[in-house]
Amino acid sequence: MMNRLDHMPTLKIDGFRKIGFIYKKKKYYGVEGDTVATALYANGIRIFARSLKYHRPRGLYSLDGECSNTCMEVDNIPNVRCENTLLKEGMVIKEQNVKGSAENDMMSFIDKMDWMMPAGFYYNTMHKPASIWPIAMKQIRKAAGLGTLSPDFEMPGIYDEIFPTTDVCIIGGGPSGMMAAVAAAKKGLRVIIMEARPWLGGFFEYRSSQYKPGKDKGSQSLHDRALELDREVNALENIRVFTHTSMVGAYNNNLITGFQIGKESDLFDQRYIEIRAKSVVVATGCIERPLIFDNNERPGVMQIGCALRLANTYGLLPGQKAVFSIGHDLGLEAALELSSLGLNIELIADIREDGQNPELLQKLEDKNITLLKGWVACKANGKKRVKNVELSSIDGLASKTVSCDLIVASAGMTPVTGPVTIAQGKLKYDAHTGFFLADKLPEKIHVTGRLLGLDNPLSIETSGTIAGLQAALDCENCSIKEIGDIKKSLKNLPGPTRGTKLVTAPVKGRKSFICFDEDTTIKNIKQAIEKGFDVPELIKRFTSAGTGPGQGGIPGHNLPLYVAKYQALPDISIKPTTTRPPLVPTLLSTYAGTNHIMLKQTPMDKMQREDGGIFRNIGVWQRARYFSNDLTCKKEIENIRSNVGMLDASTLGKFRIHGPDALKALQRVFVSDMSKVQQGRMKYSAMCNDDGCVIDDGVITKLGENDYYFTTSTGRAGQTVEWIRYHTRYDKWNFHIVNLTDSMGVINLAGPNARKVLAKIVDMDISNEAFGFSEYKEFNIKDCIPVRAMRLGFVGELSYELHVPSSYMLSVWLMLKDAGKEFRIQNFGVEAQNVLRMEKCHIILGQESEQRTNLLDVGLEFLWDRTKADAKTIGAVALSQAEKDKDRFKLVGFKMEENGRAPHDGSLIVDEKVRGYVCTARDSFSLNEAVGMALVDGPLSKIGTRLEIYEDECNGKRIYGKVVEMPFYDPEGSRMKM
Amino acid sequence: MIFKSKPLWGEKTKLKSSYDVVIIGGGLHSLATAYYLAKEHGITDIAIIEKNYIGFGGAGRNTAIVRANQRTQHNVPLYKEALDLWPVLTKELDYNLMFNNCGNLNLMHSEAAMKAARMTIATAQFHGVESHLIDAKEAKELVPALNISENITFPIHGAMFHPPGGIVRHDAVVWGLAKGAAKNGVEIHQHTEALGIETKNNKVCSVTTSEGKINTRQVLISAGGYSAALIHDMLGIKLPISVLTIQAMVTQPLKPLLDHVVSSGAYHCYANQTLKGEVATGAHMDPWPNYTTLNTAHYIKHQAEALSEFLPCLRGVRFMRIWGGLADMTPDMAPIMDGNNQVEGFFMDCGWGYFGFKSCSAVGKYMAQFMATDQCPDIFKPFALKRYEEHRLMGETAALVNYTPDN
Amino acid sequence: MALTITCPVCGKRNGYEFKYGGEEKGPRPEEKDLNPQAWCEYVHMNKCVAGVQEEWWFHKDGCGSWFTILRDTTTNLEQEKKEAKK
Amino acid sequence: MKDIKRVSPVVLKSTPVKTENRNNWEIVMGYKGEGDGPYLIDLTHKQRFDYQDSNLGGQKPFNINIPEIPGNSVLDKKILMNRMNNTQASIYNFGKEDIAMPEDSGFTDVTEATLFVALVGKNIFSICEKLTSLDFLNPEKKAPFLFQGPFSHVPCQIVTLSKNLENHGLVLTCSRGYGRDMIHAILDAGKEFGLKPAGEERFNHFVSEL
Repeated sequence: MMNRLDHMPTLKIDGFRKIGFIYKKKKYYGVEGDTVATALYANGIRIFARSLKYHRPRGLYSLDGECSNTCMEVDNIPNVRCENTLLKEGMVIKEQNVKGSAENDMMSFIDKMDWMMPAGFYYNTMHKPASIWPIAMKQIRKAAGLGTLSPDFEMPGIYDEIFPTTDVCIIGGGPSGMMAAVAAAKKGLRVIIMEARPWLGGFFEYRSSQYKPGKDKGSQSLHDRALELDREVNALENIRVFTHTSMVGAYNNNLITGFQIGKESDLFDQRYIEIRAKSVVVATGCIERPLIFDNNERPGVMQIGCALRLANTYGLLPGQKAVFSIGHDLGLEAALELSSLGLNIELIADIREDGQNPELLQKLEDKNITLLKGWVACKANGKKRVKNVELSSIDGLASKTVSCDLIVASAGMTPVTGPVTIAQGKLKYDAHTGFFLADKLPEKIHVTGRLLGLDNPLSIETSGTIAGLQAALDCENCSIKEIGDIKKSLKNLPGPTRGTKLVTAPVKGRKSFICFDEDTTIKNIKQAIEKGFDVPELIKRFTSAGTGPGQGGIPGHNLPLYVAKYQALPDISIKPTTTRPPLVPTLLSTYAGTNHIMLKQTPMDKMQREDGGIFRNIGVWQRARYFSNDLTCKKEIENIRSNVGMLDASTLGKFRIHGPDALKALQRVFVSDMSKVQQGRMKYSAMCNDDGCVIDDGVITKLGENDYYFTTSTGRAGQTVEWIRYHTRYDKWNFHIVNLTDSMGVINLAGPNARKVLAKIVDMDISNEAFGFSEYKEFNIKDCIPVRAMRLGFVGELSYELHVPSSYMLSVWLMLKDAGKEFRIQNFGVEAQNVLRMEKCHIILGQESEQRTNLLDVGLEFLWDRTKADAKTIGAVALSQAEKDKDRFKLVGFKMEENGRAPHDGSLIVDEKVRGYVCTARDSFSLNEAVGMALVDGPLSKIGTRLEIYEDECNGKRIYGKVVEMPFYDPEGSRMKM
Repeated sequence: MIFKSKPLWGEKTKLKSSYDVVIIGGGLHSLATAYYLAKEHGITDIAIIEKNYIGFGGAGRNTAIVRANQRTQHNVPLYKEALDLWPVLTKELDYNLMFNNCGNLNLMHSEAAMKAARMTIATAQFHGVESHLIDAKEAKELVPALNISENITFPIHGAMFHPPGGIVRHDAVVWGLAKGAAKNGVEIHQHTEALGIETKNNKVCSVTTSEGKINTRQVLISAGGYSAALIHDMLGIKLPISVLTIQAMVTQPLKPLLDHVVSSGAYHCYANQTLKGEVATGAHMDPWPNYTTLNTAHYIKHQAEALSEFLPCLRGVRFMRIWGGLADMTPDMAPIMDGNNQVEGFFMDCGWGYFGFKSCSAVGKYMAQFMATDQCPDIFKPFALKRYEEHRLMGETAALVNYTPDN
Repeated sequence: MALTITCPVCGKRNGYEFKYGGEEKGPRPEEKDLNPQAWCEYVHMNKCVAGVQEEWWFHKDGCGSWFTILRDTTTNLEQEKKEAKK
Repeated sequence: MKDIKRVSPVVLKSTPVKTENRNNWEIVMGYKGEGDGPYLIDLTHKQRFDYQDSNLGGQKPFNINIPEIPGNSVLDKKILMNRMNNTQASIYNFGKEDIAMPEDSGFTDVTEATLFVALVGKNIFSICEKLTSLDFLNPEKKAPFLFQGPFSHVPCQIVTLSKNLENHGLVLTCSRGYGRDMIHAILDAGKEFGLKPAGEERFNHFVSEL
């Protein structure tokens, strides 16, 4: 047993199980159940970090992670809140943002320079002369930031995610949360509890005070009551408990997010949890409102809960000699408990003049503990840790100094309303409790327990039951009457207790910190207000208060109270500052979760990889772009022009459209007259958007009466059904679309030897006469594999596009390779196709077009049929309006002058202005010269026009091309028709 | 004390019954326009009407990124001038706008994107703006945290590197311009809501506000994301705008890690490190119109997934705060600046989407010239509303945008 | 925020399963003599309502239907429809 | 035919112990060490049809009434019929023998278009919870029922066949191209529950018990 208190039932440590860890390169030991910070505390460490701006020493303050006082580097992960991070064997702990050590930080002199750094001082300094700023900025960057992250850091661990649905989600596993869960679960509902600590019990769990949970129940300790409720919750199968789970986000329609820290037995280190609930109960209880006085964050100053839980949960006496400066009965209770555990209580200063629980007063008297009512701590002294405290009466008239090594300081309670505000609930200042309480709640969200201002244990529990039943009512599983009955019983119990209003001790506030993380003092707030920043939200921006790693945890409640007090504003104008998610800083790795990358493979994926294909992700697909490291694809291209090759075109969109109104739908979306589509033939056409801009092109054939098959580009396949249905949504037409994209693999077998290869594996006559250009055939390979074949000429050679059922694709691929062996058939990839089709001036949308390019601009006006006005073809109106505009971009073909090389894709066409740009240009192996296509201003599109080409990095040196007729290769098209 | 405690943008005054110019919206474009009207054109009888407080909207919620590497020749000169104005304004306003001229690195994830980048780079270079195409290795030298391996959703092929860009402290610009405008006599009326614009014979004659009616012959609506709704409600003019919520977030502060602004179209994400050391990142817009400025669970997760892939070391840091602002998007990702067109004396400056911050200084300057002279400056002419019915979209984006049904 | 959309076929679902399809503007106008202003009004112009608007959605990850809903653009919450539109 | 063979996009690393050849498919009936569930079973070789008609309610393909309400399914004679929307139904044939697709032009054979797998056994809904927010355990949904929605970010049709504690089971289809990544995602999610690949026999047995 290490030197810990060991007799309390509330302990969560196992003093016999030592856990070793490294701190500042030395080995230390904590015990099982310790957090990193409690283990360090047990080893005598009191300064955990230095503050961001002034490098002030910082110690244990809250134990619940509201501030970054205990942010350290743990296992190379920066900014870890050690106070609620469980200690694990072998952890390596380092200090952050210090020069030297946290104990002896050479930067601590800055603390004395605060007079130079009033609120917003950056804005008024370091810019005169201008040359100073870049130098100053470098220094600011170095000084700013807490932890260090290496650019090659690899985050270890397993991060998981789940997306449960539930009826009721309860945030907070304290007494009211558990009561709510039990009430809702007993109504047969599915319930989830999220609790930030590793165990249920909340505000009861660590306290040994006695209490009677009901008329018919005997007295028991709050701790025992917590255990009893825990058992009740766990006995109900329809309650799902997530402990060690912080709630971080709340969104419309009761979507709640959080993350859970994995236990030893879990497969995950952390997991992201996204809950969809019908109803939500917020039972987050309170944290403490920091008491503001000079050096109120000196190591040795801590909150009540921190001091009490150090002892009761972790078996650590927080100090030797303590002074309490508090404003809530919990402070008195804690003083009694800690005193009985051996802490010397020098004195208790209570902000309140009256209103204390008489029982507690009696006990203090019995124990001879001095209580000064109406007194408060004003200044903690001691350079690195507390040596003594100056106290004064609230009016500042009387004062005294008491030596001590611990100041337990707390202005009172403050409800954890973050979940309410981020769920779009509205808060209102309540003068009785001094709290911001929920005023307007979104639908199906309830607050309970201490969020109602309640303090009495039985009231808290009863309110929990009510909230559980209200949630059940949201799910239509409870009667209003039943809720009414319990509400009546709550009325007979103690209501909200009066809270303290005091924000700061009667001091000037130069070293009174309202925000620890950003080192913002009371004085800074005054400075901001005087500059005209009169609303808390603006003050936050100007002084940075509440924008540090702990966000509003420390200043959230005090800032608006202080601003109102300083401006002498009435209560009604006290408005809380905005709370934003995540309510607890959350690792990116946790949010990212499993992050499965979902991409599609074609049926030939594996074979092409085995053949050396170099793949690219294109939209949702992976495609082979090259088949060698020669990115000009010379061999692939030459092989197609002279021999035969295979391209995987499976990613093309493929659709069947059928039904009595199928033709009408096609007429609506395609610019051509689709009534001319025939069986056995392919028709090429395009789709435009309402601006007349081309969005897709493909081929269509007729399969039978009211039955068509068409292809789309790879990128549009996913939107085709949506598009056609959108543009016919008012028409009540009777047609049906089936997306067959994935059901067929597509091979483009191309090159002068294509027919010879194909003939070897099919039984029918595929001579040019029997199966001509632009024709469509259905046949079986080896009497077995049904194939849809089209003779198209995208690459400008004899080619067959074979649509083969995906499961058979491997077989067909192997047959073609086998059949092509004697010709040395080769694969070709997307880039080779790109060059081949460019030589033919066949456009690729997105390459020879941009968002604003219409059908006419790219020279596809021949596709547009103007005689079908009744069809209301998408884009037709815009095309007829725009065709008079001669200044529009036009697609032209060009060759380079003097046999020059091809310009980069994306080069500009210029004179004194930009007049267009190069879409695709290559040094053509087929033509032995550089050719390309460009979009240019209309007046430049005439054949013979000289194009002045401006490339990136050309240093002003232009190269020149000339507009020529398109296409460049085989203008008669004889090769693809052979 | 070296710092006098005087309200930065003047003492509160009572709204008068008449001004030469009324500007609706207390954001950056309004403040800049007022500043230049007063400073360069001697028009000082100006009321800025702001429903909340200055900088409440986009001015306080933006990326803080500045750059001049847009796609078209209409846009580049405007943004270039805006970029050049930051040091000038710092001096003029005697307010440190904290221009961190760290350069922008726009990642490219495919051959097609590299080609598109070349065009943008050539356009920049043609207009005298520095911008270069670099390969993945060079990008990694600039940003060692980049993951240039192949096994991510969008492997990095290279980047467009734009050294003159960077980040500017956005709040400082708001307060600095407010200070400058107020010093020149402009009145800033916060917590005052504009309720209507009255016209007579198709000429502006007055503006009704929650604090009373103002007679005026010129009114500018530059109210960021709220502009389109105000313009429709007050004057019945419909605009080709979709108002979306755009989100951003910051991590806990770190020692220097990212020395440049990094952005990626494919991941739809940017990341840069603020002077405070936080990694600021964002860019997602839920593609349906709304005025909520709410953040989403969907997005913070998506953002973490994206950063996990291309800046994987960031898996070890924590998100600290997420927020949303409004982006008024047009179909061609370019703004609408128009005046004396639909109604005489009515000016609009809207449709800025998420580019409003980086342009504010230059737009303020030319909008002031427009209003002072009643002559549309040449640089604004391509941005008139009429371009949509003339089928002349701007070409600022190559791909179709997907928040309209047109996708 | 978690937008939910009530699909007439699949019921209330996560909003990200859907795609927004614009403000409800009525059927395509007659095209004869449609002038550029009228065309532009139909194709591009929006009211940008800050409040409840009727709008189109497509259930892209689900049943593939287009339908309209009423939604408050200031809260992203759906409103009950008084009468089924389509 | 010897050189003609149909392949599924599902590639599982387990070792088959029993296979059957049907229609050029080599179907794994059982794997080594299948464990005691949950199981992932490849059914890609089983027939799927798309049926669209503006008057779906009046039709009775395979002598089975198409469910009236979208989202409802019916399993009859090893044929699962799922109502997708007002005009569309999907039909899965769980039988070993192929059935003839009706002549009606409203039918399309979509067997090749999708990946088709079953998840059977304990904890399968806990696996699903890691991949989708769809609420399979909603007490209002009575099996069999159809979800059309995202699963591991990909649009899927998922039919829950049984929610009985002893006999959990569902089938899932998505675009065939996602085969590799979908299987990876499911197996990864199932790791903590001991999800293992199993042969068709497990599924046939499961269906026969329904």
